[in-house]
Amino acid sequence: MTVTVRFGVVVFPGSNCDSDVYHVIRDVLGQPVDYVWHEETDVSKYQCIVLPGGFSYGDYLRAGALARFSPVMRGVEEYAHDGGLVLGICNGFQILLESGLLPGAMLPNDCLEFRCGWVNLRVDNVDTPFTLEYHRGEVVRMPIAHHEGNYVLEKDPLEAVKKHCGITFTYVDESGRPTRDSNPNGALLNIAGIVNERGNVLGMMPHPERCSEEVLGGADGLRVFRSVVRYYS
Amino acid sequence: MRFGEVQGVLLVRYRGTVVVTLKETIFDPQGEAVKNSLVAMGFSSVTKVRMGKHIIVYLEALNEEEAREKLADMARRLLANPVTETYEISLVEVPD
Amino acid sequence: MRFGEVQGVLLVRYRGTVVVTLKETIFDPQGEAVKNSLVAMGFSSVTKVRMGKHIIVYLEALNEEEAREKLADMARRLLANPVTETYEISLVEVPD
Amino acid sequence: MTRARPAQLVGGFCVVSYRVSCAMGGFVLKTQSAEDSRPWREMGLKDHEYRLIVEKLGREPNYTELGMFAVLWSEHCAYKHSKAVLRDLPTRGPRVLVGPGENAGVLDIGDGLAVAFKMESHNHPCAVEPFQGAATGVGGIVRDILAMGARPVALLDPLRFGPPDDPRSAFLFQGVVSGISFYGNCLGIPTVGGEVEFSRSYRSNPLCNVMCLGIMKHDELFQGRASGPGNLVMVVGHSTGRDGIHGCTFASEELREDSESKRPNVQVGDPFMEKLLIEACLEMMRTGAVVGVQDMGAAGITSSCAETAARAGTGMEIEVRQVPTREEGMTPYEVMLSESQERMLLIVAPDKAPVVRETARKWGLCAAVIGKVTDTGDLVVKENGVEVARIPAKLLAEGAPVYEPASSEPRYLRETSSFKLESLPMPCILDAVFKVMSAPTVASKAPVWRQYDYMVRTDTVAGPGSGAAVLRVKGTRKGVVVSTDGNGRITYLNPRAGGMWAVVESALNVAVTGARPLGITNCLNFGNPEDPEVFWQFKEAVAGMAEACRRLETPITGGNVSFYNETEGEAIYPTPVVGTVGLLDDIGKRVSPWFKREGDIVAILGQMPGDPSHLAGSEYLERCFGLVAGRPPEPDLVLARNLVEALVRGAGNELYSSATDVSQGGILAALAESSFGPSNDLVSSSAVGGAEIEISTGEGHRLDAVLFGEGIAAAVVSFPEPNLPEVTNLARSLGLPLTVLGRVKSGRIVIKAREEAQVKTLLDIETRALKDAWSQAFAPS
Ligand SMILES: Nc1ncnc2c1ncn2[C@@H]1O[C@H](COP(=O)(O)OP(=O)(O)O)[C@@H](O)[C@H]1O
Ligand SMILES: [Mg+2]
Repeated sequence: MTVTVRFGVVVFPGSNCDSDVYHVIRDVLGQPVDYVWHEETDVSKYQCIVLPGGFSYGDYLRAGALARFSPVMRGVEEYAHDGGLVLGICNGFQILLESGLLPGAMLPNDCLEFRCGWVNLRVDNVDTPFTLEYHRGEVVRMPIAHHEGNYVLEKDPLEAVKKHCGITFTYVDESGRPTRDSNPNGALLNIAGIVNERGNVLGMMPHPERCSEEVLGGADGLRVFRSVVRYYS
Repeated sequence: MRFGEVQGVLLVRYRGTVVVTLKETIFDPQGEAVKNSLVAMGFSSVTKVRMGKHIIVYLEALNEEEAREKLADMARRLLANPVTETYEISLVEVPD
Repeated sequence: MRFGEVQGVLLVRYRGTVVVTLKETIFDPQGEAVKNSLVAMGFSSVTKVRMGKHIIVYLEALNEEEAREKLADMARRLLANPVTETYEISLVEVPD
Repeated sequence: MTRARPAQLVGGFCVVSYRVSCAMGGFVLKTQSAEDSRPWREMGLKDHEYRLIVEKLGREPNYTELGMFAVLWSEHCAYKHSKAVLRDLPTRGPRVLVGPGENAGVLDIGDGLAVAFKMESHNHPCAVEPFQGAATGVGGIVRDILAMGARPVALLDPLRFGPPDDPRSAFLFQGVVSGISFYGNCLGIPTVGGEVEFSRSYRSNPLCNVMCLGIMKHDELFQGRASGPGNLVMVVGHSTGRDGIHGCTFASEELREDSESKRPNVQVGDPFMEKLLIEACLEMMRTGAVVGVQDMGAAGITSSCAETAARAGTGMEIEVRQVPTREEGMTPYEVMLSESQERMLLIVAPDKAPVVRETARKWGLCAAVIGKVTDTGDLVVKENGVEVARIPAKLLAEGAPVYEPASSEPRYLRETSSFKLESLPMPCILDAVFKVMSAPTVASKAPVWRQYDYMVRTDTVAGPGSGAAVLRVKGTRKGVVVSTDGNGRITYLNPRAGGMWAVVESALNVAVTGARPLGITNCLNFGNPEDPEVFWQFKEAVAGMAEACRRLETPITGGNVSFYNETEGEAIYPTPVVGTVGLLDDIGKRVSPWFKREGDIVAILGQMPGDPSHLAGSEYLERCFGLVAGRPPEPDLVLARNLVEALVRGAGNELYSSATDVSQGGILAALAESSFGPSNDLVSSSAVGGAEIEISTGEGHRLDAVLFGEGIAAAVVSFPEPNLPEVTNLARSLGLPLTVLGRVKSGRIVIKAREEAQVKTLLDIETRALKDAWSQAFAPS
């Protein structure tokens, strides 16, 4: 199956994982990919839009709060409403929350410090276009690097998220249990990534692009991108 | 009082303050850490600390009402996150 | 009004507020970025934004004077960075 | 204040109670009043320096000019006390594309690629405001690398603080680390290495050195030259504020105490702006519009203009009213001396200004033409067309006097050197092992570096916590390897040896990965050079460094000197820090420090410790006996060089399973850390290794010196048994001792001692227990 999936990687002022995602899609996955400048408003020609990590607008005020008002987000919102695939990684996840494309908000990590390192994740929903290549309940390893990953959501919307299997990645220990110790930031229910009800918008704090090549210590993340390709096959 | 002038209309300068605080129901790890530090420093009578933002916005408007409306709009749309935060605004006219 | 009791002495509960702001002359990149975003969002009459902290401290003290002193002490020693920031404190007695 | 401390004046001045009659700063000082008030003194210039200025200028400088001289002739910018000594350092080599004199050194790494790198200190700002001091320190060195045309790809941060249990030191430590985390993370430049060491001597004077490394193609190289009269001078990035101008704020009134609040001496870092500046400048430089680039660091516009003009032998005319300012009513003096952060100076062909402006606009930055390059050789400053300053650029940038201060051997050395190490009692080994491994200086620094994004850019193949950092170069098989090292305690006890060890240790750190060390940068942190004992330390350390560099063939391509790290006459330990850059031809053959397979042979390649002198200045001595004493030996440089060779060649032939150098904590710490495995998991997991080894003490040797001795050039290596003959041959061919100690064993560290025919178990512990002690030494209280 040689399918071509065109990815767009949004570049906000202050994005800094844009070139990392671009590298994985082009050089590792072998798919076409463009940078999408934050002033563009039409992203409809892409089959998947990635909002990369970094510090858009310095993450001043709140992480993702200022980026959400950049012109490209109007296009991304429209695109998502039309069913387009949107993957928000780290800062991209924070922007999705701020823009309301995903429910909830981020608070500073409960340790009150930036945290960078590897964590264990359990893949809870393998029916999304981003997780087709994982097994349900599988424990994978990915790096995180953030200061505001302490996910919060009020009770009612949380019930709704649970109901549509929105929790996609959970911080767990090596045996797959979401313990207090395996939670690096205090996130509610150890939530590391969620998907919207329709399944086309995924936000995750871990960085799949940082673990898409063995030389970097693991390749569990590549399957996120491969899943998207498979989805279109 | 200083006036700006836009299209022949006199504008007044205001100094608005938007105080953004976490909703009472949301746990505030930063406030908790500050409280613990204060207690450790000997301020044992501190029972709780909540951290918020104090945002000062200088703006021009036709009158106080308009300034207040604008400020509320900024707070709603950008300065506070409705999921976790609430805000209060206040306003003073500023002399030159 | 609620009273705590320490060694037979009645204590009053206060809600103190410490507003910490950057000294006027210290550059505030955050405020600058927020201002630019507000202008880009259409709030073109915003001329300047300064970000500060709004810290609410619940504490018990014998009386207002003591509470105020303690609060000032906390601000000086921990809550504000004297090199770059200034602070203002205020206080209200809180009912139960 | 016990002593005038010019370093405090760098980049700004003390309050001058001094009447200024106009807001322009362009007036000439009347000789009489000038002599009376001697404003240059408050600005940090000596009387004879002022006279030199008058002589060279052929007239009295006006106030603005005096300010410009004072900053550029400060120790920080002019290297008045160090220049003569630094000349001894070897700066040339086949790999050196750019040596000292430019914003950063550049090394050829083949395939048309080059690495730009440099280290700089931000010690004094960190002592005042650790968070912003460290943040702006990162910002400054990144702009140096950017100025060479390279994309900054890695940061390292050698740090020194007072004891972590001292509240002031803990505050500084926390502030500096979070400042680096805040700034570096936001920039998207991984912080891949560094050091943190603790000693009482740094209590009031913490050290914050930052090294940055960038990668570029050869033809992307830029230099800080203002060539081509008629070319435009542009400033890009932040507007200019009053930041960093300590005193001398102009107002038509006497300055009073309450003016203090008007003079922000703390520069605030804006990493978001710096990130945009990096992207915008790289884009501008690739368009061909840019002729020369210079970062703006200390002394802002004045130094960047003077330096670029001086290097090119040109002059420059600046109109201060064209400089975008963020505050109203700034005087020429303030504009010229402001140290506002996140600004770059560009020299642009006259018709290319629109290209630069357009790129700046795209990135949301302002770019302004502030003047032009001339052929007069003078740096001319105008305000609204009226000349307010005119100084020959070369005089400003290169004309400062060079001093050769008095030096004398410090008195303390007599006492420390004569200490009898042989007289030490032998402590309980188990106790000593735990004490040394949980010493702040030896303990895991994961609590620091997990606050740094060390993976962004996805090139970090080995990050912090693994000795040297290994970065892949995308599109090639190559790896760039980098490490920073320095040992203040050793340098204090034997400055010449300390200078040598910094070079040797750094080279070994790089070599254990299999990379060949190519070149180094340094940061020389010392006390007051006007104190003869301090200057002696400085001279000795540099001499040692120079000799080691020559032997190891690692030229110095640039660096930084930080003097006046002292408070009330108490100087820091003399602390030369070295950053070495090395090259791995095949990243697939890199060697990591961790034991891989049970049963592998564990051996010491290089010198075996054991002589009491190896304990001089050791962590063990300080931790277990509270002693900083002895006379550390100079390294055997020939042996060190052969050891580098053995490590590089052995790795190339894929002989080793693991390799790590022996430094603080001796072979015990090296064995333990090889056993612990990586600490990159945020959740504690993964099994740990271990080793079972047997040591024998030679004649006159002490057991504790074997385990904890530091003054040796050695590496702990492990390899599969079948490789033993080849490793042995390699060592023999290079004249290197090879001592087989034992084997890798999973989960336990067992140390046995052989004395005569008897074998005694000295230590038998679970690796996990020791790792816990080592990793939790900094656990939040
Ligand atoms: N310790 C040193 N060893 C070698 N070169 C040095 C040393 N200190 C400074 N230099 C060189 O002297 C020049 C001036 O240094 P510096 O003022 O730190 O540069 P910059 O102006 O870019 O900040 C640089 O080229 C630097 O590399
Ligand atoms: Mg420079």
